[in-house]
Amino acid sequence: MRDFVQNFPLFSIILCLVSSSASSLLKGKAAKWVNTVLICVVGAMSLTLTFYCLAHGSFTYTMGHVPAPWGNEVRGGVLEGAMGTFFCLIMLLSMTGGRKKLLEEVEDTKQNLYYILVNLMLCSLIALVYTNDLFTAYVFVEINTISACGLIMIRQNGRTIEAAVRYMIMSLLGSGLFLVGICLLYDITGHLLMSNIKESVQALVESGQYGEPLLIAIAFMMMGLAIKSALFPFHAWLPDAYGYSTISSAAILSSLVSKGYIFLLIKIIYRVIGFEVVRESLLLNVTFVFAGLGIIFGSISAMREDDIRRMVSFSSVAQIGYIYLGISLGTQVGMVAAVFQILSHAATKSMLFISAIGLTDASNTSRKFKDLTGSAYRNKIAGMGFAAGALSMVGIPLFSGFISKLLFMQAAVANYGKMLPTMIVLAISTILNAIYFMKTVVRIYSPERDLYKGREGFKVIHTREQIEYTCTVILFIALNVALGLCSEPILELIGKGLEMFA
Amino acid sequence: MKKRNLFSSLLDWVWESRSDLYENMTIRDDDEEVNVITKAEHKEDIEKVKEKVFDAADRGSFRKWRFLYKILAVVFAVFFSAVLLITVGQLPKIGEINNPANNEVEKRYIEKGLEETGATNIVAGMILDYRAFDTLGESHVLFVAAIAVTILLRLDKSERDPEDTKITETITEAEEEDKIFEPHHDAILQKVAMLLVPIIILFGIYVILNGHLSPGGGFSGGAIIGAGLILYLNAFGFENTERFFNEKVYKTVIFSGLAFYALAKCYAFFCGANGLDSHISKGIPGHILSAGLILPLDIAVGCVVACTMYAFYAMFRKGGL
Amino acid sequence: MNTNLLNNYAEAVSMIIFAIGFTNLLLHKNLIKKIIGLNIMDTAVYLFLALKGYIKGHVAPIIIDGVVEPEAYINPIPSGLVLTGIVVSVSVTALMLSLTIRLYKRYHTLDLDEISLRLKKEGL
Amino acid sequence: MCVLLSFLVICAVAVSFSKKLLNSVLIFMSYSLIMSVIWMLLESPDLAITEAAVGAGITSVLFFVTLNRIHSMFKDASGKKKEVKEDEEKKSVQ
Repeated sequence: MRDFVQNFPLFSIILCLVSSSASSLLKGKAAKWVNTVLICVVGAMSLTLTFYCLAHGSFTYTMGHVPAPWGNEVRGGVLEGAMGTFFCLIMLLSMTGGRKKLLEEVEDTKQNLYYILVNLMLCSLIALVYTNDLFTAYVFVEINTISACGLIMIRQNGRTIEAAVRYMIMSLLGSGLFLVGICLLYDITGHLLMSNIKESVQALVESGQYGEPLLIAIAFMMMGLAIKSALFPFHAWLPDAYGYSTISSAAILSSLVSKGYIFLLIKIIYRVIGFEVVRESLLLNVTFVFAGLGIIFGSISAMREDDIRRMVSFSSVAQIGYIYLGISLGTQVGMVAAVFQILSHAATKSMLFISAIGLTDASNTSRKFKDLTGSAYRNKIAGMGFAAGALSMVGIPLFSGFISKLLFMQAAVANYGKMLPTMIVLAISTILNAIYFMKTVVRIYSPERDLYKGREGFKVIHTREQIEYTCTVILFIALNVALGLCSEPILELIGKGLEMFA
Repeated sequence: MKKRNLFSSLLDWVWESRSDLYENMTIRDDDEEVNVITKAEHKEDIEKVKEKVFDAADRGSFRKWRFLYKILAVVFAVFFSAVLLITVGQLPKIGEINNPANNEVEKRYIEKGLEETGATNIVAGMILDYRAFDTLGESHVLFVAAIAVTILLRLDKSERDPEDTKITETITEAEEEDKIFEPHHDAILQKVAMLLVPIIILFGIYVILNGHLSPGGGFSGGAIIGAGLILYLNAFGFENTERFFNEKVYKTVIFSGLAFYALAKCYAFFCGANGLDSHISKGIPGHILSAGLILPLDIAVGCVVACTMYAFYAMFRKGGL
Repeated sequence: MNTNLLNNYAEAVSMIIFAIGFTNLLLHKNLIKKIIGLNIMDTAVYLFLALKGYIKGHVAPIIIDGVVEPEAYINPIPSGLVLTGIVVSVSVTALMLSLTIRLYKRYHTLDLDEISLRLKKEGL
Repeated sequence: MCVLLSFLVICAVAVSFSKKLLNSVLIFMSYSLIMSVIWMLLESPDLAITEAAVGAGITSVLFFVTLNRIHSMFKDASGKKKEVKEDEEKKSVQ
């Protein structure tokens, strides 16, 4: 008999599945409560699991009555538990922050369908975090893709549907490549479970057999996941998808979906192929180049943008570039930096989206910078949130962005060959970030001109009219500051988790 | 008729440049009313084509870019296939017993599969017992796709402002449009359907119930039943199917199937992982009532798949069940 | 170099089909054709995977007369995986087709580039 | 086996070059059927039965309905409608 806590991954996944199919029978309001309770329960379970793993170490949990190489398996560890908790937290905040918009933009009869999609999204994220089996990962990646597509097009205007089509095409390409990679790996190792594949891969590397298929398999899997998480040359679907969907979807997509894939990639690098093997191959250099280009390109595109939400979306491209940069530095420190950047970016980007919608609401739902002048005075709490997010993005101390930049610098110093380009890219992007985010902050805080006084839609939104929203933004700011101030224990946690991975 | 060689005629057929069959064939319209509607539609379409032609003038740079993109795509694809072919050359030979893929995992499935799952069909035993977690995910992929299609295509009586209804047509419009394609009590179709539908559905049920004994299983059987339902719908129209299949039935079936699946598997996983006895009897191999959970799970999946397939079709046709 | 290419001709064909589907996906302007290309790509991968399980001279993995020796049957794992994959691909196809219907209802064209061009003109 | 595989390649290429959407879908349907026969030859009857029911059956039906809904049953890929135009002209002459 195992400890009861070890059943929690199974319970959280099954709970998500059952509640999502039950929500199809419920009305919108009941589905909303089911969703909220579900996220809280799953988050609490993951938190318990984290503390359990800190005390007892990681464990594997067989899904069924047969042991490892025959049945499916789930693995729990510190990093998995922490990631699960964090994903639940961000999802809860994104949902509460965008609820008012959701009621406006989604038809009443389709409200419960939205919550079904969110539940399934949470299920797939949790499963991607915990799974120890490559094919299970593929199946849940598909659930993730389809529900993300649903989240994009729930607000049906032409733009979102076009974005959804583009998103689907790109991510189906990605999953096709990922599947080919899995097939090749299965062919040369004969296993699908991560730990078993790792043993055979090490045997193969030592004997020198099947060198090229192994390399190609790794390359395909990395490419597939890179396409899905919108690394630089494959980011065409991103701005439309983030920029025009309803705000909860945008926050969830930008902060969780792509992060789920990146977490899977990190898992594959550590637990399937082995960090050394990946480092020996030259693939990390390729991702390094694309990551660097992505950072610069994303920042430049964001600078040229005239639309606040598209600007935030393009800055996502740059931030994903940072994460890949950390991965492709090929050191333990770089990986820690990448994982911390996942957390920090998820917290910051969803906050930026949520506060951007508050600003546009106070300005006749126009997203143009011209109309946003002085909007921070019209909606004070949203202005505060946006300013905090912008400061964090630029890397001002006290906020989480600073710590992640610091970690990247440390990681770059540790890697001799890639130090100079990393430093240059970081410097350029910090300057660009500062330009476009500060420009926006100055714009929203510049005093109101009389021009807008009498115009329709430009209204002052008081805090008492939007209590749920205010609480969300305050929690977001608190989370961000907490990540920035208490980074030491979190970094320790990440380091421990990564050690348990290997 | 001029004599041409086989290749060029094949090419012609593929390119549709000229066809012996089409030229001598005319499609007779059987209903005058239908004709009027389609005529108007055609006019509208022609207008659109014209508009497109005028549009095309002011996008020269666009076309140039597209040409570049095409060349790049072809180069990329050729490079891609070359890499793949080289990889295939390095892979182990097909059909050899000593390949890495044929290892102890496969051996145990075959040797102990019957004993441990009770299913004669090893594939069914594998996907519903050893690797059941994948299959659980798979059935939810279908579910989430059904939900997404519902979001896109279901038309509700919406009370929203008119500028938003640009994209969603109204229910009446969709039904009008659907009537054009509805067969008007076609005698041949109805007779054939009368004959075929029971056979197809019976075959589907057979495939589901024998999933653990012979090829097939919940998914293929469900798809066959769904196909039978679609044929019935096509022959007899929506009025007839709505008598026994409406949205409420659909929702209930989907919910009960999926929830049963998830909870049953949760119980099995929980017992298995904690080393408890699950008290599910394996039965005598080869009998219909054997193989523990596999048969009920097959039935649940079969119902869900059949309903989902039918629902896809109905949503595509007129945006609602 | 290409030692096994002739032996693995079936795998090679599946990879060629994969590349054809991929090219279809990239090159065609028409959405329906893109979707068909996507399907072709998926099926090619499944063929590739199913070939992994095939063993010469062995029969389908359905136990006959209680013979349970691994020398009698083919590898059942790829079959199970492909079964899962087919379900995924049909659900994805249904979703893509419904997206196509909605797009066509809105813009009366199936060309994605033209749609984005129009979007720019509308200034949405 | 070889013959079937070459048919597969021919079908895949023909889908890409055929001009009418209906033809593409039909060719894709036959592609699925060939695929299911190949799976039969590879000793995986489970796959064969599923592919025949799903790939050649349900997927094609969904494609046909979609073509119907977007009025491009007889159009070619670029959206032009040759036959229909001719029909229109004939009708207008009459």
